[in-house]
Parts: sequence; C-alpha cells; structure tokens
Amino acid sequence: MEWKSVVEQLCPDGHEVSQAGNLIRGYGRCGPHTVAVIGTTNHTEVGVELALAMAAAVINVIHDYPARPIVFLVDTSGQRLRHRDELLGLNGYMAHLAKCVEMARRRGHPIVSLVYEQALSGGFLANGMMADVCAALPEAEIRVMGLAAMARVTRISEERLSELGKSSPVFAPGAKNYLLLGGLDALWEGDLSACLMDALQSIDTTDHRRTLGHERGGRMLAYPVVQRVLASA
Amino acid sequence: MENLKYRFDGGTPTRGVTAIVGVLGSGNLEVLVEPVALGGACEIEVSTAARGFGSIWQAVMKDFFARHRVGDIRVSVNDAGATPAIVSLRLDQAIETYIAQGKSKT
Amino acid sequence: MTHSYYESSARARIAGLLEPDSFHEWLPAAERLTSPHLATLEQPAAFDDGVIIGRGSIAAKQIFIAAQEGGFMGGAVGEVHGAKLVGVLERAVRDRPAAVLLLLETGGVRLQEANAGLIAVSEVMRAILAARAAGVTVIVAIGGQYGCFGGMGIAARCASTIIMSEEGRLGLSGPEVIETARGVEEYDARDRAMVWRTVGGKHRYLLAECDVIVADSMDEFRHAIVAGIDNGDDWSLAALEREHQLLAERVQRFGACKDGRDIWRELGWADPEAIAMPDNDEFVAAAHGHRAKNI
Amino acid sequence: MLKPNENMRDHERQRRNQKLARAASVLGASLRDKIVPADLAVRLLEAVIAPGDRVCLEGDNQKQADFLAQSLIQVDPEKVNRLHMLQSVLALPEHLDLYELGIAELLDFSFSGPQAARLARMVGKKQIRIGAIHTYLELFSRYFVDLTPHVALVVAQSADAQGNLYTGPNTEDTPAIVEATAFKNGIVIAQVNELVDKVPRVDIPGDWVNFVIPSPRPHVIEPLFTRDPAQISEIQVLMAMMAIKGIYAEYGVQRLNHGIGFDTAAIELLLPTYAESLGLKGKICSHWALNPHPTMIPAIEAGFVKSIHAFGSELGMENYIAARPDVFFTGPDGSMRSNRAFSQAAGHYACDLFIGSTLQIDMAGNSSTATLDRISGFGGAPNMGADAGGRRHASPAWLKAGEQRRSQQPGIPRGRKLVVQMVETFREHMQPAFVAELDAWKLAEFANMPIPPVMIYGDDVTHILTEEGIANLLLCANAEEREQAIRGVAGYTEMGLGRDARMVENLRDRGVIRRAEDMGINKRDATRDLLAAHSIKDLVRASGGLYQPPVRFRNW
Repeated sequence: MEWKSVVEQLCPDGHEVSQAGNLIRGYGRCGPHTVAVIGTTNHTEVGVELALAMAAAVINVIHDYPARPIVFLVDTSGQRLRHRDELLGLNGYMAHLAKCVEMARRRGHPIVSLVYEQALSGGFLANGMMADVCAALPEAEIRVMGLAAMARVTRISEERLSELGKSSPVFAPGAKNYLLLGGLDALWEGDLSACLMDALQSIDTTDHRRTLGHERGGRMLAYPVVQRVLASA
Repeated sequence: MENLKYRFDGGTPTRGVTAIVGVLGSGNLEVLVEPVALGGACEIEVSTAARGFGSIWQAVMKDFFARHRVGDIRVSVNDAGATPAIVSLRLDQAIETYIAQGKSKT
Repeated sequence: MTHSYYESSARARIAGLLEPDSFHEWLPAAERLTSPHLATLEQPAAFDDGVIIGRGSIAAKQIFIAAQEGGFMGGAVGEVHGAKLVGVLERAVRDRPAAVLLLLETGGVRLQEANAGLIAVSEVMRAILAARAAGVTVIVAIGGQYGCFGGMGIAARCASTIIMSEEGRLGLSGPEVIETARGVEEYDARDRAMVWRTVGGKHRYLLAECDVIVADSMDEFRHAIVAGIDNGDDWSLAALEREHQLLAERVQRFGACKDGRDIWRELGWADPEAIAMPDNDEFVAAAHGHRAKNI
Repeated sequence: MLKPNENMRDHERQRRNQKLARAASVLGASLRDKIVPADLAVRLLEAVIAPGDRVCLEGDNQKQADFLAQSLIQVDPEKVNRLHMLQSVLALPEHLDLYELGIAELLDFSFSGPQAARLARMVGKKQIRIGAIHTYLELFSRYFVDLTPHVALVVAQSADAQGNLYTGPNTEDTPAIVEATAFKNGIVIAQVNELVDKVPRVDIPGDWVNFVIPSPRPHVIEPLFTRDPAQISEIQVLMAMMAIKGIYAEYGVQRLNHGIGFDTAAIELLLPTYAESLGLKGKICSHWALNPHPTMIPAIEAGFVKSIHAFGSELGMENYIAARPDVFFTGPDGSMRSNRAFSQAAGHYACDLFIGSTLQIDMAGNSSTATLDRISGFGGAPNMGADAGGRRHASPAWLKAGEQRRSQQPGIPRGRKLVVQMVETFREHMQPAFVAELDAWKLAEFANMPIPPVMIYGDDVTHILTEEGIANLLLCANAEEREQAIRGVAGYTEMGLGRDARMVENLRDRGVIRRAEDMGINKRDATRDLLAAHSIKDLVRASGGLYQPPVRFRNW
C-alpha cells in the first residue's frame, strides 16, 4: 500500500506528512490524538543517512512536542549492504536511532509502529521493533532473510524449510508468524484509525513480546526462561 | 544426528561437582559430568552430528572407563564431529575438573 | 590456562575476568535448556544454548555477566540464548548490581531460528536500554574470533561502554554478507586487512565506535571493565544529542571515504599504513588527538 | 664431405636456426634486442614451436609462467599440435586446456595439486596421455637425459635488453630448465614482470635466453608455506612435543627438512619454547633444507637456526630474509637465491631427517596422498622422505638410526636417514589415516599406472608419529612386529582397533612403541600456550615488523 493512503487511513482527521527521499515525516490527527509520523518508503535500505534522519526526527519530537505519540511507518528491505556504511559504523547509527526511540518512550511518548509494506531484519530492529505496540498490515512481508538465502546459510533445503514452516512459525517469513511469536501485537485490518486509537489506549511500555509469544503458542520458551533467570538463586 | 548410550558397571563411586568442558563447535565437543547415584555405574550419553561411528565411540568410552574407573557419575556428550583423540582429551579433562572441583568445595 | 581473551572460550573468559570462585551460574549446562528448534532441524544443541549467564565479582564489585560462546554456531542468538540475556538484564533492573557485563561474540540472529532469533535480538536491545534507563551500567566487551555482528552489533552499541581489542570486530553486516549481495568489487571478504580496516578494533576506536581499546589479554580487559564500572553511565537526552551531533559530523567528514585509511588520514595520521603494527599502548598514545571525539 | 654423425648434429641446430629465422620474420622490427611485445607472444610461439615438440612450461607450486600459458592456448592448433608438455606442476586451468584444444597430447609432470581432479577426469576420458609422474629431481634429471625441451617457457621478475634474467627470491626451477634447454639446441622464452636497464643480479645469463616478453600482469605466485599459528590444535602441540623429545632430541637431529602442514609448523613454533626448555638449542635443528616458512621466524630469532637453503621463497618473507643473510642464501642485491634442484638434492643427501604428513598409511608403512578421483602426483616429498642409499658421509643422527636398524637386521655398518610420518589417526570428517589398502591401488587401476603411486615406501619410513605415540620401525624384527607397531599407534581407526593388544604392550616394553608418558611428556602440558606465536601478527612482531604477510592472512 502507498504510504499516503496508509497515512490517510490512520489520520482521517488530517495530516501534514511529506516525503523527502525515502524518508516520511510529519504529523497527523487521529481522533483526539495528534501523532508524529516517521517512516520510510520504497522498500528502502536503511543506511547511515536515513538512520540519522529518523533519529533527528525523533529528537525533534522529544524537544518540541512533549508526550506526543510517535507512529513509525515501516517499509524497508533491511540495512544498507554497503562497505561504505559499514566503514562509518552503520550499527552505531542504528543503535543511536534505537536509543532515541527508547529516550522518547522514557519521556512519555507512546510509540506505535506499523509495517505497511516490508520489514527486514536490521532495518526493522532500530525503529519498528522498538515500539510499545508493533502492528502490521496482513499482506505485509516480515522476515529475517529470504528462504533461499536461509537455505544456503543453514544448509537445509528450501523444501524442508518451507515444510517446517507449516508446523512452526519460527522458520518461514510472514506477518502471521510474527504475530504468533509475539513479535507483532496485532494485524490491523479495516478502520486503521480505530486500530491506532485502540493501540494508543493500551500502551504498555514494558516489553511484553515474550508473554504474547507464550500465550499465542508460537514461542514457548522465551517467557519461562526469563522467569527462571529471575527466580534463580 | 545419532544418540548413543553406554553403561559401565563396577566403577568406584567418585565424588565431585558437576563439570562442563569443551565447546560444541565444528570438530569439537562438550562434555558434562554429573554426580548421580547409579550403584557404582558410569552412564554415558552421546549426541553426535556424525552418524555411523558407534563402534569407535564404544571403544573410546571403554578405554575412558578403563582409565578412570569412575562410578556414580553420568557423562553427557554433545559432539560436532570431533576425532577420537579430541574426545578422549575432553573426557579426561572433564573427569579431572569434576574431581578437582569436588575437592575444592570440601 | 591461556591469558589471551581471543583464544579463550566463553567459560574461560568468565573464569579469567572474575575473582576466583566468585562466579555463580544461572541455568547452567546441567539444566539442559537446549534449543527445541535445533532439535527439530536435527542439529546438535549445546547444553547452555551458547550463552553462559550468572553473577560474580570483579574488583570486589558484584556484577551480572553473560558470555556468548562463539564456537557454538558463531555465537548466534536463538530463542533460549536471547531469553537468557534478557533475563540477566531484567534481573539487573530488579537487583541493581554494580554493572552488567556482556562478553559478546556473535554473528547476530541464529538463522536456524530465524523469526524467533530476530525477535530475541530485539528483546535484548530493549532490555539493554531498559537497564540503562533504570540506572544500570551495561558494559560490552568484544575481542573474540567471531566478532560482534548483525543485530547484536546494534545491541552492543546500545550499551553504556564498549571495550574492544584490536582483534575484535564490530559491525552490522558481515563482509561475506555484503560480498554475496553486492559482489567482490563492493567488499572483498577475503582481503582480511581491508576487513579489519573496516570493522576491526583499531578503526572502531579511532572512529569512537568503541570507548576503550585494550591488548588481547584477560588482565587488560579486566582493568578496562573495572574502569568502565567506575565511570558509570550517562543515560540522558543531553548525551544522546551530543551523540547525534558527533554522528552527523562523522557522515559529513568521512562520508566520502572509501577506506579506513582515508578516514585515518583525515584524522591526522600522517602514515595510515603504520597504524596496524604498533602494540596497544603505543597505538593508544599515538591516537591521542588523532581520534574522533567520544561523547 | 660431411660425416653422417655430423649431419645428425647439424640437423638439430638447423632446426633451431630455422625456427629463429621464422621468429625474426614474424616479429620484424617489433623485435628489439631480445624484447618481444606481449601482443606478439602468440605469433612468436607459433613460429618457434613445431608439432610434436617437447615444451617445458615453467610453473611450480609457487610461481607460474601464467602469461605464456595463456598465450600457448591461443596458438592455432593447425600449426602447433601434438605437443609433449613437461611441467613441474600443473596449477592453472590453461595447463589442461591445451589438451582439450588439441594443442598438446602427452604430459610428463611431477605434481598437479589444484588441477588433480580435472586431470583425473581427463585421463578417464582419454583426453590426455601421461608419460610418467615424477618427483621434481627425476623430472629435472630427465631434462638432461631423454626429455630435453625443444622450447622452454620460463618466468622471471625482470630482464634487461640482453636477456639477462633476475628471478628475485623465487628462482626455483628456472636454472635447471634453462640449462637443459639452452645447451641442447633449444629455445628459451621468458615472461618478465618488468624490463630494466640493469638487473639487480644475474640469475640466468642473457646468452642462454632467446626472447623476453614483458608480461601485461605480474606473474601469479602462491603463498603456499604460510601456516597461521591460530589454527594449530592442542593435539598438534602434543605431537610436536613428542617429535622434539622423542625423535629430534633422541637422535640429535641437526640437519633436516619439514613438510608444509600444521603438524610440522607446530614443531617449528615449539623450538624456542619447549625445545629450549629441554636445553636443546644448538643440539638440534641447526641446518635446514626448507622454504622460508614464516613459522620459522621465532626459532631463527631465538638463535636456533644456523642455515636454511630454500626450494623457493615465500610471499611476504622478502624483507625478513634480506635482513638475515647469516641464515638464508642471499645475493649481492640482498634478496634470496632459491634453487629447487639443489635444495632437493640437499634434502635427499645432506639431511638426517625428513618429517611430514600424509593422507593414508597402510600396514606395511607405505603412505600415499592419492585419492580415487584425483591424480595429484608427487612433488618433492619422495626424495626428501627416502633413505639416501648413495650417502657415504656420517653424522651422529644417521649413525644412530643405522645402528638401531642393525640391531634387528645385522649387516655391514652404515647409517640411515630418519624418515618420519606424522599424522593424526583421523583427519577431519573422521577420515582414517590408517587403512588396509591405500587408495593408490584403485587409482593405479583407474589411470592405468604401472605401479600404485606411493609417496613414501614403508621400507624408507623409520618412525610413525600419531597422537597415540611413536612407532620406531627401525627396532622391529620382522614384518609382523612392524605391522603391530603401526597398529599400536593407529588409535581408534579400524587398523588400530584390530591390534594384538599383548604384542603391542610387548613392543611398548621394548621401546618400539612409546607413548607420551613413556617419554616423560604430560599431556596436560600440551596447550597452545607453548607456541612461540599464536597468530600471524605474532610472527610479524617476532620479525621486527619485517615479515609482511599477504592480506588474506592478516587480521589487522
């Protein structure tokens, strides 16, 4: 889906969101809320410039709009795979963005993210996956890497991986699998602004993903393992 | 993957503290030694990535038991294709660590 | 026992860094908390899922510690592995140790547990930041054979302090990943000297991507860790804004550089070729005034 | 009137003169002194190589006349065909393309490392005929007997207009090839990396060389002898300790040659630590026939080593070698002079010990690196790893080994070279090193070889060293004892498990088999901490920054 149509559906009461390069930035109104919108488009790779620009946008919201909710619109094919970005320390830029999101959370900004097109590994970790509520459109594509690449790295055949993917949400790509694992809070369908308002009502600033994964039966060990560490002598 | 089990009776009950030695990395293995009341027996469980070497494992374990004659212990092995030389070395290190830790704790 | 951090196993690192007999392990090997996903794939699963966690003391301070074992699946993070890391960090928020020490050696997400691994890495990132926000100092040490890559390269930079050795590597995408995706002209993973000029300890130190660089020895790492605990943490908006400024300057100043050597030259090194050989003390002394600013 | 034999003599010379005249007409004004532009290389080869010629294409396990190889495959097979190729090493794909293109048909060679699998496939499809597989010394020797090249295509670092060649430290095979060719009516063509006014030193005199071609690219050269200390295992450290204490010290081995594996690299790195601690400095390992292994640097710096003569050089070692003319053979220009033929002769006749690894050993002690689907040849190991029956001068190590042999097989007093096979009982992926029958037998059948390609014959081997201990075959009274001695160190391989346990214990009581503990070696001491260097960088530091390893070996 085009980001504009996503924004229009999220913020039917008006918005000032614009695109510069592959960065989306602005604010919109959703019922009683004015939300900051920060995101990417065109399945872009996230390199040092884009990570820095998103971080600047977050810092700007923290400064100028205390407690304003931040909505991340996620569409990325992952971190930029360039020698030059690695040379500059892309991981440091990604971490900086993540720190900015965390700082916003600590200062009372509800953080919501919506994967509206595509989310891949490194590009997703530093913003979308940092949110209090992480949602996706049902047709959104979420994955670590493609099945073929995964088969190559793990030396397990693609057929076997997709076979395994039918019985376990761990192996195969897809928004539904991330839902089962607790990586997504919800799939948003229908009235997106209602979904957003709902999410803003139920902000939980603790990381509850392992609990969700356990409740939904997709990730049965993360929750009890953490509990056992907490209970150890 | 292949799982193998061995049991040797008639060892000397050997006190010690649970010990782990080695790393489950390519050509290597990890060995866990734990105290268990087994009536003087030594039980060994092997989980290995390489299939079809049961007779070699049998011989390595038999020699291991002959060297140490330890009883009331369970040895658990996770193997990623280690050679018998490495396996024997790790088993010896694990038993020595198990016994040494037992002494330092008492 | 070896004194080299690089050559040590995760367990040997813990033993070499902490005070003797002070380490108490949580969920040790005997608990057999192995990965169910590896079992599904019929792959051998380590008793501790490749990460050792617990508490201990260092210079008479109580700390929590986690050490990744690079030898097992390249230290990659699976569901159990990640949950153990998260457990240590969340427990630190509750129990307030002097610091949490993360000895990272990892390629990032364990692809055999693809989706669960990615979420686990994200949970580790959030747990590190939550610990810092709660006032717990989180110290990362990187000096193993496998470096620190993937999402864990991001997680490392979420910590209060990073200590590296020259042999350590820190980055996001590994050289092989980029070479596979973009070709050998983009990144020749076999040119190890170039790889180290990109992600190695000395370059990361000059760029201020790590805070401290030490020689490859347990003693040196221990001293740097103790100093890191004493320095504490600065989790503040002001610090974040300073970091933002420095990162923006970095792109401006070095954005057109093609090689680590170009950056070093820009930093005022007359002979960038001469950076590789000096030992650590010499290098650190020479780097004084020829290193990007640190927050 | 000419006598008939003079007629014959003139025939060869006339043939060469006709070729040179053809070359002169093809090259015309492009030929200046002896310099031929690279773009005329193919035409030159077509002019001087006749159908059926014996052509020696230089290339060994290090440097390669790669530009000339690439030029040779471009000749017109209508003009140049049925060639009989003579090569130390088949290393490049072009070396085998020649047969697919119909340019060459017969091959005499020594080693084929990187092309071994393809060579086996082509032999299977009868695309190539092999004359014989030689050791280096045998092949060089035949150049002077019945396989003299009509044309030699060689490689050097630089040349002047008169054709004087400078090979730099990698002189290697060039003198042997050029000498045989130039003095028997042959034509010598050299590819060089650069033309200079004056070569730093003359490795090959210009009047032995007919043409020089400046190559568009520097020739290929492989760092074959660099072993990263980081990859040496604790088992290899243990085996190295046994080699030093159980063999080197036992016999007082002063002159020796090492193989190129990690096992022997471990020995090299234990000299300044473990061997030094045993008080062995000056008592062992003073003189070597050896490539300049980077792992030798700590031992050299510790004063263990008095001299090293080398078969070839090693990339990155140039400056270090130049700084140690007291140890290495160096020219007035400072760089090393290597010579494969002389160093092989030195290894055969002047060394008291050879130690190296192998893939398979049978119960008679024969060893082979042959596998079913690869024809890899021999290289130099069989000459190093063979008792020199023609040797007459004595040394303490040689005499002691001979004495031990006579304790079991009485005879007139004579010495014996120590030939040690050092193997772990299993290689990676659990491939056993000890087998009932060498794969060499099946390969011989498949490739129609007259005899199985054995690298080192059992009757040349004196010791087999594994992680389980050392079997001293000199002390075995008969074939049965010998077999049990081998089985007694064969570990958990099928051969080892099939041992006669009582007989093995008897052999151990007699000192025929010695375990680590029998030599006073505690296995717990066998850690990597004993290595004088743990990484390539440690080697650089030990060299005072002079050793400059190729980028693929660096992690800084």
